Amino acid sequence: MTALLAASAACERETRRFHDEAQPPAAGGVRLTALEPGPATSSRALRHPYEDNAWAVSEGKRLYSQFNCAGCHAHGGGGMGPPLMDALWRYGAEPENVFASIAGGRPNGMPAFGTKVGATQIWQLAAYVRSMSGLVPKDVAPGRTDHMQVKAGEQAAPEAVPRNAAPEPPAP
Amino acid sequence: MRFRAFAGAGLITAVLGCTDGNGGDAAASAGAAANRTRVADTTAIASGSGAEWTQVAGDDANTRYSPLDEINTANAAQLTLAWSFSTGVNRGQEAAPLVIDGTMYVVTPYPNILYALDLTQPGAPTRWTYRPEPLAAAQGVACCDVVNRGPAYADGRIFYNTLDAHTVAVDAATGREIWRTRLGDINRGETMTMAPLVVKGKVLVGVSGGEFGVRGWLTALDAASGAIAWRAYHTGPDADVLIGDRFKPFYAMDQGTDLGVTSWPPDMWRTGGGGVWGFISYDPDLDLIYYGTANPGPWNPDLRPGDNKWTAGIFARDPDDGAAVWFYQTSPHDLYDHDGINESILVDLPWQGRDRKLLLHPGRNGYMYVIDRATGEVLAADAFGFVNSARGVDLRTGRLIPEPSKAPVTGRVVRMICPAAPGMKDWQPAAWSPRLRLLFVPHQNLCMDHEALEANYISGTPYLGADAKYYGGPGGWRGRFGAWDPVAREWAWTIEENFPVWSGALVTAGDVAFYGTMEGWFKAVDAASGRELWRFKTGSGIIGQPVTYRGPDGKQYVAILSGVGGWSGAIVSADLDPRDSTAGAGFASAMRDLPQHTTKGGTLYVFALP
Amino acid sequence: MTRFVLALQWSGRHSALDPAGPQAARIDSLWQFLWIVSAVVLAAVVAALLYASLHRRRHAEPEQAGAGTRTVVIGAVGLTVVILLVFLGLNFGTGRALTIPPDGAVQVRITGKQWWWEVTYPGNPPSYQVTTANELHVPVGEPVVVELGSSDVIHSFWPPDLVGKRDLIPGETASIWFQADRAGEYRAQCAEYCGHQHAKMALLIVAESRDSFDRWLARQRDSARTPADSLARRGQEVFLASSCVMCHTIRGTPAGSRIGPDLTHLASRRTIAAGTLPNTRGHLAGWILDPQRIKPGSRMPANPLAAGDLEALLAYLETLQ
Amino acid sequence: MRAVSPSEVTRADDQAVREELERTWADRPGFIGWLSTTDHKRIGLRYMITAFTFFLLGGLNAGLMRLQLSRPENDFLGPDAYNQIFTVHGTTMMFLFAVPMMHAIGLYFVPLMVGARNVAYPRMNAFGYWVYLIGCLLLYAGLFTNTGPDAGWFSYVPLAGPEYSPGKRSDVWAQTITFTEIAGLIAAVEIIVTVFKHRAPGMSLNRIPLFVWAMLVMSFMTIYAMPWIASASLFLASDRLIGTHFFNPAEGGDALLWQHLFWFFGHPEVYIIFIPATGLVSQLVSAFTRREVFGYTAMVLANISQGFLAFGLWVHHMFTTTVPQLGSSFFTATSAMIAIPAGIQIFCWIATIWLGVPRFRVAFLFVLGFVIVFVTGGLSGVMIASVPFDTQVHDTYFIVAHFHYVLLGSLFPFFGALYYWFPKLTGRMLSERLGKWHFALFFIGVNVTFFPMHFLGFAGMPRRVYTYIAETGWGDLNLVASAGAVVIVSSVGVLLVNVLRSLGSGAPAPDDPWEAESLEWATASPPPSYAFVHIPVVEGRSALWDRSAQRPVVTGLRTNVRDTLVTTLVDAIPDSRHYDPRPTTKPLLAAIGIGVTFIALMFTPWGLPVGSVVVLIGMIAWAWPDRRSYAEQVAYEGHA
Repeated sequence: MTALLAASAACERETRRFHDEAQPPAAGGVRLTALEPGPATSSRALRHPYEDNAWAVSEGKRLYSQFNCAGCHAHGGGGMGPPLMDALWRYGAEPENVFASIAGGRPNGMPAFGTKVGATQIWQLAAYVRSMSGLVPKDVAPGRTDHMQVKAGEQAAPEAVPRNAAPEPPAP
Repeated sequence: MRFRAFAGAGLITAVLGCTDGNGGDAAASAGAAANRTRVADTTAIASGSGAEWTQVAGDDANTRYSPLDEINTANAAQLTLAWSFSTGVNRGQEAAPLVIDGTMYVVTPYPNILYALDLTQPGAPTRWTYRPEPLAAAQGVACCDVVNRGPAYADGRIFYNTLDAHTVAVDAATGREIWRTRLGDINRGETMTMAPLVVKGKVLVGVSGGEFGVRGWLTALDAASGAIAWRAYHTGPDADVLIGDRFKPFYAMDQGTDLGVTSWPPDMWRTGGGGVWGFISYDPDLDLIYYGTANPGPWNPDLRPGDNKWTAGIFARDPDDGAAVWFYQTSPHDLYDHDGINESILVDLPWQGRDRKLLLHPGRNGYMYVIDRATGEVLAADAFGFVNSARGVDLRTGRLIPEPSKAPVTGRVVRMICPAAPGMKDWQPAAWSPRLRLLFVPHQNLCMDHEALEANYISGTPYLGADAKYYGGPGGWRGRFGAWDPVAREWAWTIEENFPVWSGALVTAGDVAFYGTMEGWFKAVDAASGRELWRFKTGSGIIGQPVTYRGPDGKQYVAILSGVGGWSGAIVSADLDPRDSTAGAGFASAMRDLPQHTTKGGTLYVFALP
Repeated sequence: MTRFVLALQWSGRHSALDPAGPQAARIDSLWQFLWIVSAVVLAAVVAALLYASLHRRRHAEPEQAGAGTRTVVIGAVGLTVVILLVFLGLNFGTGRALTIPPDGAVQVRITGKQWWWEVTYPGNPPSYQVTTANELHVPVGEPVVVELGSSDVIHSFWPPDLVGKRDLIPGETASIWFQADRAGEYRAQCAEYCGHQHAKMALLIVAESRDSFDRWLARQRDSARTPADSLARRGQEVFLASSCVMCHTIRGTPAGSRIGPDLTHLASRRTIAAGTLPNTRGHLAGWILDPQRIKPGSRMPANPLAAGDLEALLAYLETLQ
Repeated sequence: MRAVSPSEVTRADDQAVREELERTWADRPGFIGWLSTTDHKRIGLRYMITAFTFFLLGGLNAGLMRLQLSRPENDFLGPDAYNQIFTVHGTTMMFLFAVPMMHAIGLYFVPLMVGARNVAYPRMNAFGYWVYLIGCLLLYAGLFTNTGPDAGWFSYVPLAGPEYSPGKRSDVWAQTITFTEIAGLIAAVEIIVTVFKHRAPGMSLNRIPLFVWAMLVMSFMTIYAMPWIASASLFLASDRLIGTHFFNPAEGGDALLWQHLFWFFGHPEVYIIFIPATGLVSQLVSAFTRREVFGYTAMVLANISQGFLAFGLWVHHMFTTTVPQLGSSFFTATSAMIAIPAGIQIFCWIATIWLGVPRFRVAFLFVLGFVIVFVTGGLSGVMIASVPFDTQVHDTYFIVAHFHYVLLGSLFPFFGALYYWFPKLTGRMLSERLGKWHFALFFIGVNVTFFPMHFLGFAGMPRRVYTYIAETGWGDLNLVASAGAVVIVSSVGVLLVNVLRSLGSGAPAPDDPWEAESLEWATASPPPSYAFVHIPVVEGRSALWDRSAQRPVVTGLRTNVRDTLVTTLVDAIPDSRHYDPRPTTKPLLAAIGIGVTFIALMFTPWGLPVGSVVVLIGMIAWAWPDRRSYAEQVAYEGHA
C-alpha cells in the first residue's frame, strides 16, 4: 500500500506535462483576508497539481528568470519587488492567490502578466514561487542552477509557514 | 544601476554662481581659520549671503558650499536640535530641502508629496501640502527604491519630478499646481527621480530606467508653460542626440557620425539606457550645462558589443537648444553598471601653472576626473579608492583601460570586482570648499562577484542580464567620507565608516563639513582636518542631502532628511531577505547587518546653535 | 562500395561520404583508405578462420605447433603494426590539415539552445551584427570560422557534407572551420544528446555566391518595417499583444526577448522549428497553435489564437522578409 | 595434508567423505537457506539468472526503440518515454547485464577452475549480490514509476545536473551506478584473492586457465576503474542534492570534468566486458579443437597489455570537445595500439583452430561468429581512433553500429559459454539443433540490425534521437535495422525455448561432456556444495589433459568443518588452511542498510547518517563472533 502510494507520488512527480492546457482559477475563488461576515468558513485551497510535479516547478524556475521576475524579486530575496522566500504574503499565499498576483498584477508595481503568459505557465510560475519558501514538497522543488551560488536551492528551503496570508481554517 | 537622480537645480535669480574666479567675498566672510585654510581667489563659488538654499546643490556649480560661518569648528559641538518634521513616508529620503523666502520646501519619496513649511513660525508649521498622486504602479519600475532627489525653484515656482515620469510646477506661495507634463511611460520602465535644474527659463529634467531598457534622454521644459523645449536622447542618430556642428569632443573615441547607432548592435540603442538621474551643473560664462549619462542596458556587456554611445559619460550642452558641445565617455562599453551620472562640480583652479576652468567628477568607476570644462580634455584621473576592475585611464586617448581578468563573461562568475556596481561613489553628491580647495566626497568601498546572463527585453520589466552580490572591499569598512585635494591628487583626510556613506555632503565657510551615516548619525567634522566635531543620532539611517540656511530669526540652521532606503538601504526600506545574496540587485548581501542598526523612517531634522 | 550503397539509397541526400567541402573531402579520402584496408583485413581474417576451421576436419589428433605457425602469427602481428603505422601517419596528416584555419575567413558565432541554434555574424561596426536562427548562410568557396558556445546543455554542431562535428559546451568556447565548395543547402543536426528535442534540432546551411551572401547579410541587418497592409498591421498588434513578445525579438518593434529565435527576418528563412518543418503558412499556423504536438517538450507554449487573429498574425509574419 | 594418488583412497572412504562434506557445506534448508547461502555456486547462478533477466529487459527496451525508429515521425513513443527507455537500455546492458554477468561467470567458475571449495570472502560475495540486486530493482522501479533516468547511460552534465534534470530520474541513475559499483568492486576483490590464494596445489601462475587470467586482469581493471565512476556519481548526486558545484562552469566547476571521470571509467568498462569474453573464447577454442591455445604467454600478455592500454583511451570519447589537438594525438595512438594485442589474440585463436581438430558444436559456432563480428567492430574501432574521422562519425549511428558490433561480439562467446557450461550448471545438455537455430538467427540478426547503421551514421543520423523527419531519407535503413532486431529477438526466443526444454527434459550431462581440460570438469554436473571431494593437484597447463596416471589429490583437509586450502601466490604451494565461514543472512541485512542509505540519499542528506546506522548494525552483526563457528574452529584447531 505504502509502496503503491510512493509509486503514484513518483509518477506524479516525474510526469512531463507537455500537452497541458491548464485553466485559470475559478473567478471569485481568490480570497485575501481572514475577515468575513457571519460565521467563518474555510477557503483553504488544495495544492495545485503542479506543486507535485518536478518538471512543472523547474519550468516555473526557468520562466521566472527568463520572464525577468528575477529582475525585481531577485532569487527570492526581493529588490524592486518584495521578497518571495519569506513567510510574508501581501496578497495571499495560496496557489490561486499567487496565480492572481501574476496574472492580474498588483497595484503597487506588480505588472499584470495575464495577457502575455498562458495559464499553464502561470501555474508553473506560481508553483515555483511557492517552492522558494518551502511550500512544495522537497522532492519536487528544484536544486541549484548552473549559475552563481546565490542561496540554497529551493529543495533545501525551510518551510516558511505563511503569515498574515490566507485565512486559518475555522477551529473544529 | 543608476541611483536616485538628484539634479543640480539651478536657481538663476538667486545664484550668481561661477563668477569667474572672484570668490573674495566668500573668503572674506568666511574669515576664520583652520590649519589648512587657503584663500579661494580663483574658485567659482556660491555668492550671496547664503541665507537661502534655493537649489539642491546650493549653486549652479554644484559646490554645496555655504558662505555661512556662524557654525564653525569652534562651536559646532554645541549644535542642538531645533525642530523636526515627519514626512509621513517611510522610504528612502534622498531629497534636499529648499529654503526660499522663509519657507522650506520638502519633497518626499513616492508618493512625492511636497510640503511647504513656514520657517517664520515656531516649529515651522505646514503652510500647504501638494499631492501629485503619481501612479502607484510606478513603484514597480523604480530600480532602486522610490526616492526623489529634490525640487528646483525659479520665479515663484517649485518644479520637481514625480516617480511616474511627470514634471510638475507648483506655485511656491499657494501650493497650486501650475502645470504638469507627462514625459515618460512607466510601461516602458520610465521613471523620474532626479532633481531638476532651472537654467535660463528652462527646466532640465532626465529620465531613470537604465535597468528597464529605456532610451535615456534629457529634456528641457519651458518653465512658464511646461511645454517641451527640446529633448536630447543619449542613444540613436545624431539628430536625436542633438549633435550638430558645435559638437567637438576632445577624444577621437567620441568623434564620428551616428555613433549612438553604430556603436550598438542593430536596434539595441532603442533600449540602450543612458538616462539622467544625477545632478546637472551650469556654467553661465561658457553657457554650458554639464551632466552625466547613466549606464547602458542591459548590464551584461557581452550582449552589446561596441562603445554604446552616449551612455556612461559626461555631456556639455548649450541650455538654449540642447546642442551638444562635447562629450567624454568615462566607461566606454560599460562593464559594471558604472554610470557616468555622478555630479560634475565646476571649479576654477590654477592647473599646472595656469588658471583653468575645471570640472571635478568623482567617477563611479573609482577615478577622480579633472576635466577642462571648456574642451572636455581629461587632465587627471586618479583612483580614489581600491580599483581592480580597470588599470587606469589613458590620458592620451581618454579611454578607461579595463582589466581583462575582471571583465564579465556570460555564464561565468567573476569574483572580487572592485568597485562593485554601485561604484566607488554613487549618486551621493560631494561638496567643494573654495576656501580649503578640498572636495568632500561621501563614498563606499564595495566589491562584487558578478555573473553576466542572458537578458530579455520585455518592456516594463527589468532588463539586467546579470546576477551580482556585493561585499565590503579591502580594509573592512564599507563607506568613507574624505576630503580630496584635486591639485595634490590625493586625500587630505578620510573617515572610515562601517556602512556606505550614502548621504550627500555639505561644507560651509565655517569650515565645517556635514554628512550622515546609514546608522542614522548626522555628523559635523572639521573640514580642514576631518576631526569629528559633533554627532546626533537621528531616527533612521541618513541618505539625504544636508543643507544650511539662515533662518528668519537670523540664526544659521542645518537641515537633513533622515529615512533609510535607496539602493543601499532597500534591505530595510523594502524588507529584503538577504538569504538570497542577489536581493536588491546584490546590495542586500553587503548590508545584511543594516536592519540591526536602523529602521525605516522619514523625518526632517533641523539643527542650530543654542 | 559504400558510395554505391549510398548512391542507391539517397541520391541527393546528405552524407559525410558526399563531401561538399575540402574538410569533408579529406575525411572522405581517409575513409576510403580505412574501409578498403578494413575490408581486406576482414576478408583475410574470415578466410583464414574458415580455412583453419575446415581444412583438418577429417583429422583425429591436433597438431603440434611448429616454427612455421609461430612465424605466420608473428608476421600477421607485424603486418597489423605496419597497417596501424600507416593509419596513424595518414590520420595525423589529415588532422593537421583540418585544424589550421586559414586567414580572412568569414566569422560566425553559433549558440546552442534547447532546442535551436542562434546564429550571429559579428559586425564592424557593431551595428552591422546580424542575428538569425537555425539558418547559416555562407559564401561558396570561402573558409568560414564558426565559434561555438552553449547557453544551457552540451550540443554538437555537425554538417556532415562539410566537416566533422564540434561540441558546444557551456562554459567553454570552441571553434571549427569549414568551406563549402558547392552552392546548395546542407543540413546540420545536433549530435550531442541534449534533452527532449535533441531529435529535432537541425540547422540549415545555405552556401551561395559571395554576391547573394552579401545581399542576404545586408538584408538581415534591416529592422522590420511596420507593414503597409492593414491585415498584417493587425497581425503586428496581435504579435505585440500576445505571448509572442515574451520570448521573441522583432527588431524595429518593442519585442526584444531572446528566449526564442529572433523573428525579424522569419519569412526569409526556409524552415521553422529548428529545421523541422518547411516554412510555409500552414506549417507556421500549426506550429503557433500547438508546438507541443510537433516538438513535445519544446519551450514554445501552445497559443490558442482566434482564427482571425491567427490569420492576421500569419500575414504579419510573412512580411518579415 | 599431502598429495596422494586416487588409488590410495578407497571407494568406501569416498562415499563417507562425500556425505560428511555434504553435511558440512550444505546450506540450511528452506527459504532461510536461500537467503543466507554463501555458496559461490548458488550465488553465482543467482547472479547469472538476475543478470540474464535484466538482459532480457534491456533487450525489450531495445525492441521498443527499434519499433519507434522503424519509420520516420513515428508516434509510438514520445521523446520522454524514448529518452527514459534508451537510457535504461544502455544502463541495463552495461551495468546490470554485461559487467555483472562476467563477474557472475567468474564467481561461479573461477573457484571451480582453480580447484577451490569456495570463493574467498563468501559472505561478502552474498553481500555483493544483494547490493547488486537492489541496484537492479531500483533502476526498474524507477522506470516503472516514470522515474527512469533520461539523460543517457553516460549522464552527461549539465543535462543530468540539477537544472536540466528535475525530479529524481538522474538520482536513480546515480544510485543504480553506486550499487553496481559496490557489487562490482566486491566481485573483483573476491576473484583476485581466490585466484591468488585459493588455487589448487601445482597450479602455478603460468598454468592457470586463460579464462581465469582474463578474469584476473578484468578484476584488477575493475578495481582501478570503478572508483572513478563512483566518485563521479557521488559528485553528481551531491551537485543535485546539496548544491555543490563540481560540474557548474559558472562557479568554477567544469562540465568536461564529468566526461573525463566518466570515460576514465567508461572506456576500461568496455574492456572489463571484452577481456573476460576473450577468456571465454580461449576456453571454447581449446575445448572444441582439443588443443591447448596456441601462444599461452602471448595471450596472457595480450590481456594484461589491454588492461593497461584501456586506461589510456578515454579521451577518444571526447575528440569533439575542446581537448587540445596534441593531447588527442596521444589518445589516437593508444587507441590504435590496442588493436595489436587484439590482433595477437585473433591470430593465436586462428592458429589454434588451424592446428587443432575443430568440432562444430554450437559453442564453437559462436566462436566463429565472435571472430567475424568482433573483427568488424574492432576495425571500425580503429577507424574512430582517428580524430578527423571520428569528428564525422562520433555520436552517430556509425558509433552505435561500432560498439554494438564490439559488445554483441562479446555476447557471442557468452552464448557459446552458455552452451558449453550449461551442462555443468544444470546437469542437462542443451539442444544442439535449437542451438544452431539460435546461432544462425543471432548472427544474421546482429548483422542485419547493425551493419546498416554504419551508413545511417554517414548520412547524418545522430545517436539518441527519438525520431527523425522523413526528408532525411533515413527511413529505409532504419526499417531494415528494425527488421534485424526482430530476428535478434527471435533468436533469443529460441534460446529461451532451448533452455526451458532442456531444464525440463534435456539429456543428462556427464561430468565432462566436452572432454575439456579445465578443473570444473573434474567434478559432478552440477557440482556438489563442496565442489571437489578431494582438491585436485595440478600437473600442467591443461589440468585434466596433462594429468599423470596417478591423478594426485590433496588429502588431510577436514571434512567436518568448512576447511579450505590456501596456497602461495606464484607457485601455488600449499601454505595454510583457511576456515570458511558459515552461511548467514547478515550480509543481506548490511545490503539492505546500504540500500536504505543510498535510496534515502536521493531525497535527503539525512540518508547518510540514518542509513549508515543500519549499515553499521548489519556490519557489526556480520563481524560478531559466531559462538558455534568459534567452537567448531577451536575443535578443529585442537584436532589439527
